Amino acid sequence: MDRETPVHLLKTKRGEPVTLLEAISEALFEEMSRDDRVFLMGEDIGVYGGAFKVTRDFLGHFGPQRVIDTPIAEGGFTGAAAGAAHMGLRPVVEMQFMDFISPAYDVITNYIATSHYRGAGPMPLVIRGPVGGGNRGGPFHSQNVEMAFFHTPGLKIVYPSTAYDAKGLLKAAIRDDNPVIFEEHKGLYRAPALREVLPDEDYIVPLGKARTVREGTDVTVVSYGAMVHKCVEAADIIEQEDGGSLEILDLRTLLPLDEGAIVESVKKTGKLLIVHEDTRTGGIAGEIAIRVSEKAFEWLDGPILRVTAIDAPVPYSGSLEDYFLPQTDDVVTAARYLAAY
Amino acid sequence: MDRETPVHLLKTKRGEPVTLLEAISEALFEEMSRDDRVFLMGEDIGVYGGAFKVTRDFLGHFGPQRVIDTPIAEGGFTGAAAGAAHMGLRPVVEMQFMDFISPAYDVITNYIATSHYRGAGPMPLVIRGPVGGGNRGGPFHSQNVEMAFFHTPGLKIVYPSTAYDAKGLLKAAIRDDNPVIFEEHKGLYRAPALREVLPDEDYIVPLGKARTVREGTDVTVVSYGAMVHKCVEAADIIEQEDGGSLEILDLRTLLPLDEGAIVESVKKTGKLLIVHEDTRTGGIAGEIAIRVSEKAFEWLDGPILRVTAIDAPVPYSGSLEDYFLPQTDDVVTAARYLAAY
Amino acid sequence: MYGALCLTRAAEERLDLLQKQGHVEGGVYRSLGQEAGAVGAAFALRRRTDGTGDFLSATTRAAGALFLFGGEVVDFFRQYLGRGTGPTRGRGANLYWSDYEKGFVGGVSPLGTMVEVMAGITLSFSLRDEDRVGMVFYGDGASSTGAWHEGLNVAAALRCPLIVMVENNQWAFSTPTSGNTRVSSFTEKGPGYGIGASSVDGTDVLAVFDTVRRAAALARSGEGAQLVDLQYFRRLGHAQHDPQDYVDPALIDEWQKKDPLDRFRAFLASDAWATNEELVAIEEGAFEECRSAAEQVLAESLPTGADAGCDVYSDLITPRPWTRADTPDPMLA
Amino acid sequence: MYGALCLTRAAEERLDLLQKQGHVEGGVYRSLGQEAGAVGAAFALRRRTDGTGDFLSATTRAAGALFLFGGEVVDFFRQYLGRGTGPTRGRGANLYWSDYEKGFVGGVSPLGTMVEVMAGITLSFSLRDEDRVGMVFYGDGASSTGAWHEGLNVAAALRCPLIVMVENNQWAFSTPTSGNTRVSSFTEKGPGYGIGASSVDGTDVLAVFDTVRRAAALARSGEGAQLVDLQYFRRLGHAQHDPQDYVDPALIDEWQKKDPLDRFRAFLASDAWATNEELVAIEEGAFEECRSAAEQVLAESLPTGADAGCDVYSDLITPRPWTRADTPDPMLA
Ligand SMILES: Cc1ncc(C[n+]2csc(CCOP(=O)(O)OP(=O)(O)O)c2C)c(N)n1
Ligand SMILES: Cc1ncc(C[n+]2csc(CCOP(=O)(O)OP(=O)(O)O)c2C)c(N)n1
Ligand SMILES: [Mg+2]
Ligand SMILES: [Mg+2]
Repeated sequence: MDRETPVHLLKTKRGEPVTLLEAISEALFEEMSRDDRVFLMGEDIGVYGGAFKVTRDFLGHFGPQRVIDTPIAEGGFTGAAAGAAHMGLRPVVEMQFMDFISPAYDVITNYIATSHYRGAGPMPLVIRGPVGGGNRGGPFHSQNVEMAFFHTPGLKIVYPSTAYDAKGLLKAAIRDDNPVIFEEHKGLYRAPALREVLPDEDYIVPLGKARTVREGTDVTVVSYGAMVHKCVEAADIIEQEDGGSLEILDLRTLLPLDEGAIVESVKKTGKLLIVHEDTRTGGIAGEIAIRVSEKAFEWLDGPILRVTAIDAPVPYSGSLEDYFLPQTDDVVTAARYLAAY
Repeated sequence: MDRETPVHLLKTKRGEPVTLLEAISEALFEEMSRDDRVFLMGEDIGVYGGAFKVTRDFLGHFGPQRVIDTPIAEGGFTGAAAGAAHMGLRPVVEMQFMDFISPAYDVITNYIATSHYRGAGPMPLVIRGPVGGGNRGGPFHSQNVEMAFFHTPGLKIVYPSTAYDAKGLLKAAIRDDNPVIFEEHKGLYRAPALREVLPDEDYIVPLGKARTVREGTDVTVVSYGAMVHKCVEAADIIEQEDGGSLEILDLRTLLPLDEGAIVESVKKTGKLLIVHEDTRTGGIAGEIAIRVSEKAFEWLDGPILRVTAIDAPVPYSGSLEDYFLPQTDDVVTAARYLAAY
Repeated sequence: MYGALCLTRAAEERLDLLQKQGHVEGGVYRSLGQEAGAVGAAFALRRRTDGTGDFLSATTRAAGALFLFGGEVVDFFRQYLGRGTGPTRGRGANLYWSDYEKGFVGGVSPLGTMVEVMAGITLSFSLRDEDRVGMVFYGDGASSTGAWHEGLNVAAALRCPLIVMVENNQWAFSTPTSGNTRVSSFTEKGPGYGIGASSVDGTDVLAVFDTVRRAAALARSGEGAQLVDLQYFRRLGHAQHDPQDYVDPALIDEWQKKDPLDRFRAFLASDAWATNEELVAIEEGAFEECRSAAEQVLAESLPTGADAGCDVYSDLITPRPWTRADTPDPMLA
Repeated sequence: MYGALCLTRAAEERLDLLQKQGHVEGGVYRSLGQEAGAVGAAFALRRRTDGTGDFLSATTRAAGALFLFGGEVVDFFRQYLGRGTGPTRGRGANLYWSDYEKGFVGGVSPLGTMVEVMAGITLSFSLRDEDRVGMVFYGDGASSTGAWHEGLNVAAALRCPLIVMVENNQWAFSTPTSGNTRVSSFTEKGPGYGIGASSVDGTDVLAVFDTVRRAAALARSGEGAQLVDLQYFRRLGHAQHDPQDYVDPALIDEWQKKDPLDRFRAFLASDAWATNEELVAIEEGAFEECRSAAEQVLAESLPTGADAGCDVYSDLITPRPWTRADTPDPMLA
């Protein structure tokens, strides 16, 4: 077994910028090196290194006891991961595409999420994988899955938007004693604009804390994942064209929701726009809206609005998918409307 | 094969009051009699007549071709029902407890809900079964499942609170060309207070329309299912003790949401309280709140509040479950708070 | 062994009584006629209390195995009676609780799940090179679930030392086995997973012991997953509310003749393994243990309501609804 | 039959070309070396266009069966190229579309689902006493899914006339069959469902035809579900992006010698079933059909964006986001 560190994981050591995908690989690699209870399960993660190559060369480094290729059985291997977690291991499960988490819906919501409550001890388990649209994957390779799990007490849900956060959040998720669903937007995986130089030392980004991407005074824009970058684009446009300023919050962790950060910002701006890539009805915007209504109603100077995908399956064809997905222009329109309200 | 109508289904004919459970049986029976494409699938629905006896004596009347006992395979038989629907049949699937819909989550969200969109024709399929807490069923026999599906475009979700509505809505659901999740609160099944005399003639209650349970001026209370009755109790208390009046809406159909009815009522009262039995975070209250914020912000004279179960699995022990579930007192407290706001 | 059979029977009969007296709000599931399956199987494994022994996931009809693994009768009653003193503090139902030192994990109602979970528990044994095997019980009907298949196939493919017991009691609620599968013996499923499978008379505790011991030896030796088909009959309804009128009473009578306790008692008596006095002492001991455990548990308190919001996470507490506090939510405007 | 083989190959090669030219945004899955499985199997069924024939659910590697059931090559390209003129109007990907008159239903990506759906389609045949059978294709890897198991078991228990084809191409993406299951031939799974099963060399179109004809006859005669194991090899990567460097090239070479088109061509030529000219004409015809179909489709338009919101329901329209309208949402305050 080759114990060398896989070359693509040496960038941070060499002070080079890494992609979000590489940041995730680094997080996995470092946690596996740090704690030999951490191991990986998933389809084609061994020899192949995973459909997106997140675990490239991990098999050679850690061996087949810690990088386990499984049958195509998301329920089976996620349930198995839960069993291993009971025994004190800390499994990290990869869904080849997060869309395929649905066969594991039963075991995740009924077994895994209720486990600690039922007195079965900690459940240190991370389920990670690629989500999101924009790459013409069609209805079954493009979904966001947060709302399938957001309603289930006992789970945590994380969705990073930058390489730094991806690494720090994934490390925090692996160290967490609760089950964490970790969504990685495949459109961000190799986005050149997201390359960044990461700290050489070990760091985590704590779960449950939103990040203020930029401060502003006119409208609070709450977002996460790939949409954060569209919000930033929109903020630039509004700044340049209207002279207005948006305050952008990146949730990073969706569950538990950083209600405090949202409420605080809304108390400052009086306006709230929520932007998510996921479909509209039943999206996370609703929960955010009612929390703000509960906690900061008196501060609201305009309706809480949202920019989201439309209520449809994710269509395959580019023209349809572009219409389906929320675009920067939509954010500009809605933010402008609110700023002027 | 005995073609007699099962005795327990003759009540309406005899002008007697029926329970919600009997109303559901009647709806199934009448639709099966009216349209021979309608048939039933589920566990123990034949000889046994279903865990709650909804289909008692159906097997004798309709025969094993139309009342099909299946293996314990919710995904398998729900998927099979979808296949039969493609071929022009109109299956009604029973989940023994709706909690056990989760193994069918994959086929429902990915296949069934997207079917019409993908050009595979109509999908006349009803998935029905008992939901809800209060009967010490523990974490896996007490869940409400609406939020597992509310986020999936392509599905409809129905949740009746009265015998009249249960019958009319189920008939409408069976005649609908879209897949419908139909939730039946097991606490209402045989509730004596809910017995009512139903019209002898065929009727439906259209999907997508809320019902004004009582008119009022101080606070709009939006609810559905078993909670409607707690809201009525609360309204009585508030009327008697404070002289205030609540306007109670029973959603009846959760998806599509009757936004128009909610917005109209809020424009009248200026206050909105949402009451649902389901757990809090990610519950339907959020979507209602943001719709109202989008459409009636200027009319709001107070925060949008909600009374819900707490964010936990449904606990087994009575003392825990009573704490877990929203109670009439909670509705009174919240409505009073809003009325005084 | 006879003690474990008697304890199972006595505990369930006591539970039945408690249920009739209105102390159990949830469902009560009996294993009448199936006790030898659970007891014989558990006897064939290494039961320890320090987290190094073999491992069990039981169903509601495998209480006997749970008791043998050290699950206590008081906890059994605490669970069914929803007591705050119980191992799940009143949150979970039935005999679904966990004790990793003693070597068992609590199940959940959705059928099949525990095969997946036990695949992982036994996977951890092989990953760590521990000399332990796991055993999971499920009824014949549960074999229809995708979870059962995925779990067993994962266990087979990854060569986990897991023994899957099929409690083939000929019924799944009101559905005969033929309504769930076209196979008559579950041994026919073994080759489809590339694993060993054997079938045994589930009313004969020694035969079960023997069969499972062999299966466990195979699993332990690296052969990976094994399947054991326990053939017997569910002599009572699915749960206390089921009068079982869909079952031919003649069949119930017939199987009553094969009562596992009677059979084993007759064997012990005839081969002079034990005197009648000794056997009666065992029976009375089991009865008394259950009686006094039930009495103790009845005196214990229900959990306090607010405990419902604890332990959803290991590090977060579910907030108390402000409507139940004395004052309105302070965070509110 | 040879025509269908050639058409499959030609269509996929054209698709490959279109993909390299940047016209296909999604994934391209090839069936190189597996064509005879799909073609031989479809030939063994009754293909009609009036909704009374047998029924098919194909995978991306069973295009040949789809074409034989009347799926048109232009629609194949329209689907992959996301054209608004295609049968799913650009919404669905791959060859996943439905035509109930011709007798096929479009699949979805989550593996195993279509066994469940086809169980119901064939159930409807028996409920209505129609003399029709159904056939569903899936790879070896898909057999690990709970959906495959639940669907097949439901079909078996309810005696649905369903033939489950296992495209046993020895790989599931980068995972060899042994990573998905401990069985080597999928016929070993038959008895576990109480159904008939047979295995056949999937590169020999006539052998496949023969085997499937027999399975179909059994299914049709009331024997219920059947399983057929097609043994062959995936000679290209999982999809166009997979260089397949985990596969021993010698194996690929070896299987290339068993190319199903070459084999059948040699058979036709040697037994003088067809002259070389006739065969070349068939090959050129297939090439030309695909070339011109691709050309036609390339000229067709993409759907308009707003069509994304149509047909989510049969009776409701997804509202246009007000941010894309020229004026703010009129419903807004
Ligand atoms: C996935 C799922 N579906 C349905 C049920 C409801 N249910 C509980 S027990 C049971 C019958 C189980 O039969 P079997 O597996 O043979 O066990 P037995 O009760 O005979 O011991 C059913 C259908 C369930 N618990 N889980
Ligand atoms: C439930 C599910 N999990 C994962 C995937 C991703 N995936 C697509 S194809 C594939 C391999 C399938 O292998 P096999 O069934 O043997 O078919 P083949 O590609 O060899 O024809 C995988 C893992 C999926 N489509 N569905
Ligand atoms: Mg059984
Ligand atoms: Mg394959």
